[in-house]
Amino acid sequence: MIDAIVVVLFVVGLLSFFSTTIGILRFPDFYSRMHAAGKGDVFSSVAILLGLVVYHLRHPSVGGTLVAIKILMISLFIFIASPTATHAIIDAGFTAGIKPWSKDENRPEGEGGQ
Amino acid sequence: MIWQFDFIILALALVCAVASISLKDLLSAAIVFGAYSFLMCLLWTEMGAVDVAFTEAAVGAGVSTVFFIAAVLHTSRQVKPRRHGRFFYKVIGGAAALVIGGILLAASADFPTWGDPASPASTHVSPHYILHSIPDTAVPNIVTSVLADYRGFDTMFETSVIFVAGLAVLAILGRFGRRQRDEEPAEFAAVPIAGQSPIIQTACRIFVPFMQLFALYVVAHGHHSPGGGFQGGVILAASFILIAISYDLRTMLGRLRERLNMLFASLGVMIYAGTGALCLLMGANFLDYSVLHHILPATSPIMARSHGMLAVEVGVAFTVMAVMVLIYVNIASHGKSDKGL
Amino acid sequence: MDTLFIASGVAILLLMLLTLYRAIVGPTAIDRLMAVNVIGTKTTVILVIIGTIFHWVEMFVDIALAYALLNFIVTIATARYFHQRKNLTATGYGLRHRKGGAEQ
Amino acid sequence: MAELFAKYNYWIYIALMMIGLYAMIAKGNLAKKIIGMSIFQTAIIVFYVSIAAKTGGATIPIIAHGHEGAEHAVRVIDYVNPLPHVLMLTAIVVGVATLGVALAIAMSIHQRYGTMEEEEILEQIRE
Amino acid sequence: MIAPEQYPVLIVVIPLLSAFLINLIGMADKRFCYPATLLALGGSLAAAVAVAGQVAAGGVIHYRVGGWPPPFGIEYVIDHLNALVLVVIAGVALVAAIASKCSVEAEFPHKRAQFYTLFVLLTTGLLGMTITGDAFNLYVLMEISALTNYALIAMGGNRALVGGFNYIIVGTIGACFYLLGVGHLYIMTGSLNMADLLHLLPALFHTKAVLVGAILMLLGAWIKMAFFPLHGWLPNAYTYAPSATSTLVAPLMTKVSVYIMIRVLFSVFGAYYVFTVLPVKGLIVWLAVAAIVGGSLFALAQQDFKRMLTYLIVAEVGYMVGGVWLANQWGITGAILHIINDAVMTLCLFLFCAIVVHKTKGHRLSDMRGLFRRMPVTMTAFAIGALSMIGVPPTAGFFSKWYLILGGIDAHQWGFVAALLFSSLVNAVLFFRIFEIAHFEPADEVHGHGHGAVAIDEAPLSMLLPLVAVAVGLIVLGLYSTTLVSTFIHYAVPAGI
Repeated sequence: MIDAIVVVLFVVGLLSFFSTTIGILRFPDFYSRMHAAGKGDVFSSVAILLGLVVYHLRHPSVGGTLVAIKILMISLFIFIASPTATHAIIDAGFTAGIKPWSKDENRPEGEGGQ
Repeated sequence: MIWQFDFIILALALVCAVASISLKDLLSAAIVFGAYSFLMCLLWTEMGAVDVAFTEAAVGAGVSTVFFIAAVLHTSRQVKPRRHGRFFYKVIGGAAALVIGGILLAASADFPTWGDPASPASTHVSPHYILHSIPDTAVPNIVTSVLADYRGFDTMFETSVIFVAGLAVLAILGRFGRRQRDEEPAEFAAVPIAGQSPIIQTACRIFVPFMQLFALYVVAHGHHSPGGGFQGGVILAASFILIAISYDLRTMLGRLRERLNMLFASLGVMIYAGTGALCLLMGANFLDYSVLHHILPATSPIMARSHGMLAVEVGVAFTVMAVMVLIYVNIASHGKSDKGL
Repeated sequence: MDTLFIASGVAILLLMLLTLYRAIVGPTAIDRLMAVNVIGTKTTVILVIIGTIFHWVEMFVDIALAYALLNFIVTIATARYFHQRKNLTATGYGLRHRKGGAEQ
Repeated sequence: MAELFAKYNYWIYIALMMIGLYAMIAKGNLAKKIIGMSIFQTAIIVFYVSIAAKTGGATIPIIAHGHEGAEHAVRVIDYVNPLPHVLMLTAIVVGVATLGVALAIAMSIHQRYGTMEEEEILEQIRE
Repeated sequence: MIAPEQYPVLIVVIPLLSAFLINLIGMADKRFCYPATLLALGGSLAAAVAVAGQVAAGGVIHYRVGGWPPPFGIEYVIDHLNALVLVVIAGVALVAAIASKCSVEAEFPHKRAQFYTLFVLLTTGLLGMTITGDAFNLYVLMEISALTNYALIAMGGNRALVGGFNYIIVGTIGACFYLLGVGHLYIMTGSLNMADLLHLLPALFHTKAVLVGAILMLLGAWIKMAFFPLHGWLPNAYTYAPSATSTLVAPLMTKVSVYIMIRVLFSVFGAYYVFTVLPVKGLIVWLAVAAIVGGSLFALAQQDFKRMLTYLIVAEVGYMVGGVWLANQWGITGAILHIINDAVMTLCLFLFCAIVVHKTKGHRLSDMRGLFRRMPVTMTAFAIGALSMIGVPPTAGFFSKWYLILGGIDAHQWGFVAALLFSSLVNAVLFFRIFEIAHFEPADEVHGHGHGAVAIDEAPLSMLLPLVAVAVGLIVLGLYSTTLVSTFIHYAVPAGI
């Protein structure tokens, strides 16, 4: 039962990381790629880490709980740090003057700058 | 070791190395080099070198890439494309790389296979450390006991290397003499604060206390888990660097004055060498901590070694923290220590 | 279970390879930064997975924790770079840059 | 399967080392030289850490007292070789120290000559 | 208070601890840095002399750092060879430190604390490299001395920065090659201790890995010592370094690297492997010939005095490397004796150079016009150094050259003998040209100080005294060189060749 939960969380995490990667590779401009990276990255990481938390709690013990708490802290930090980083990157891109892509505009990638 | 990971990570690292060498944009090269450092950390973890991986994690993610970005900020970002001129060097470089690579490849045929437990390296000296670490020093982390005790002398000089680096950066970039004439506050007042957005500052406010607490834990717990003076020191330095880049260099320098920093740098190595000299004064060989049980209350010679190592690790942490901050301040502000990256 | 961990580790590493494409090809430095940030987060995850495979994750979470704490410093530093130098691509070679640096 | 990769680590370290060495000599940009230097140094670390690895379920070099319950006698084969790790900790630290000093000198050169390209610096010196 | 058996470690620990103290003192008051430096180096010299006495009386000393037995801990081994080199390093560093006062105050008054700290740490690194019996410990100390060296050179600013940067790149390649070589030995034997390696390696002499290890370690040492085809970094780095730096670095850095080569060859691989198994003896002697001839010719082409000296260093490195690879008693004796003599001779010349820079603000040959009139004592001392470089009998330089020539004849390496004679000739031409400029050409009024060319305008005492002492030392070294050979060097030459 516990193993099943772990497997499900891992599969969810891997799938969302897969879609993140597809998004990072295939989306047309920086902002939409950032959209994929920002959400999918945090979600997939936290899903996998939660899977590991569950795995380490399968036999209740002091050591296992401590590890589980530490992994939870890691996911918490990722939960804070990664969106902050996303914000910082988008902010940087905006400051640097990347213009959002729009459909009718047909310019090549990355030439949104000055 | 996990060979499945090993295979992929090394291939990834190779790609990253080639990319960071060939990219024309230095900022991008620095960023890709950061990814290279992540992969190296994974590689070492996978091979069981947790302490090395920890150091690489702290150094690669915390300081070295930041140094690079700061340096790119103050210099030019573009590698100038050249049509002629370096042909000679390319030939020399290519030839040197091929020759050295060739002889190394020839030598690698004689190596024992990767991970062979019966290889000379794993059977000659290292079993002694594995078997005697607990009886000799009461420290479970063998890397710590070898680092700070069996080969503690190396580590003392390694700390000195760090100290030298800090001093060297200060001597090369630092602007001396001018600050006595211009009063510090006046110079500072002229520069407007250019902080990051409030979101980043808030995140930083959450993170910094955790990082500093965690760094202290890493230093103190180095006997029982991966970690120790270097790792803790670098994380501590990274916390100050985080303050500097999410607020301002001045905010950081307000928390950690430059003179205090320099004092810490000297003090750290002096704690290390002083511990050694104390052993010397008490009649034992240099860095033979076991003699310290005469002055430490209620300890056996074995525990005295353990405590001696802790003292030494604290010294290392002081120096590493101070010097990393020092290098960052000087590189980020081009030696002016007013505002930087 | 170890098979699952090794397999998912390999899967993450292979997906990292794809992400690395964005890190290497770009086109802009910020795209690379985004990709490297994703790689860094995944490094944290793989560290914990490796620890689990070694059956001794206590010793590996510290490294992962350090990564989780330190990973975004580079990102913020680069963002800061773009606040100070508002050029997206690496143009403006040499003296022009230097002058800009002196004025700041 | 694992036998197939018996020397794989050593080959890759040689490749990394060649990349680093080539960059240090052939590249004209000082920052590129510094990146090459770092790659060169990490290649050596890969070499040493590969020496330390042991197959057959060896774990990290921390004595497991009380770990997973059993207090058993320490067996050498259970732990990877700690000595190269110690040496490479030193090498990493030396690497970051050299990086700092090299960057500082490169920045001073840029401040003095306004460029990071070796050719242009040499041209200015010749004038 | 401290037992005599602890002296070996004091040689390194005294300057190391003092370096940090000097830095702290410098934060309080920069004026105390200079005396503190002298005290530290003096203490180190005293310990080195005491240890050399112990070695001369009682043979090889082993010192266990941390109290751990050798293959597990780090061991200091002081035999007849490094006892002597230690005294020379500590002595040269002390003299260079004494003479540095005026140059440092003139060139970087605000960075005095940093300068002296780095200076003492550089000396520590060199001493540690020399004294250690552990292959990896040597690498760490190599990095200390290298990093301090980069910084001290780059403090010269402008062109020194470029030279310093090149030096960083090349020096890192050298150190990394050495480290790789140690790695190859480690993977084959599992040990890092030199004595242990010497014991373990013979069984592995047929393997390619040991051969590659030897090549890499040699390459590392050669890059560090600027052996001829790898010398490109040295002239620029040393020429534009601040004069206080070059007085310390130029005499010691290359010589310590030569010492390391000898140490690696004889204490790690053993003379049998190096001279009998490796088929490169003749080749390296010819490389040395190329170094001597090339260095001398380049020196001949220079118009800048300091740059000329740097090329002479390249030629002198050829002497020593060639002497070692002559593979006989005379050659190796000559090479070791030349390490000492050359360190002192180079110190003499660079001290003179520092005085010239201090007095005339330049180091071109044309800056030396009329110096014999202005500074008779300085010029006399310089003349002794120059004669020693040429190899004129009562001075030290003659004796080591004599041994080297004997070795060359004994080994039938006529090319090496010819190169030695050629280089002496070139040195004679070079230095007599300088004497001519300094004696006959009138002082150049443009350089400020020389109103009335006849007025005696000697260098400050803190620079003059060391120079005179070194010049006297050269003659004393020459007179006592047979004693030196019979007390120390005789034991340092490996038996059975």
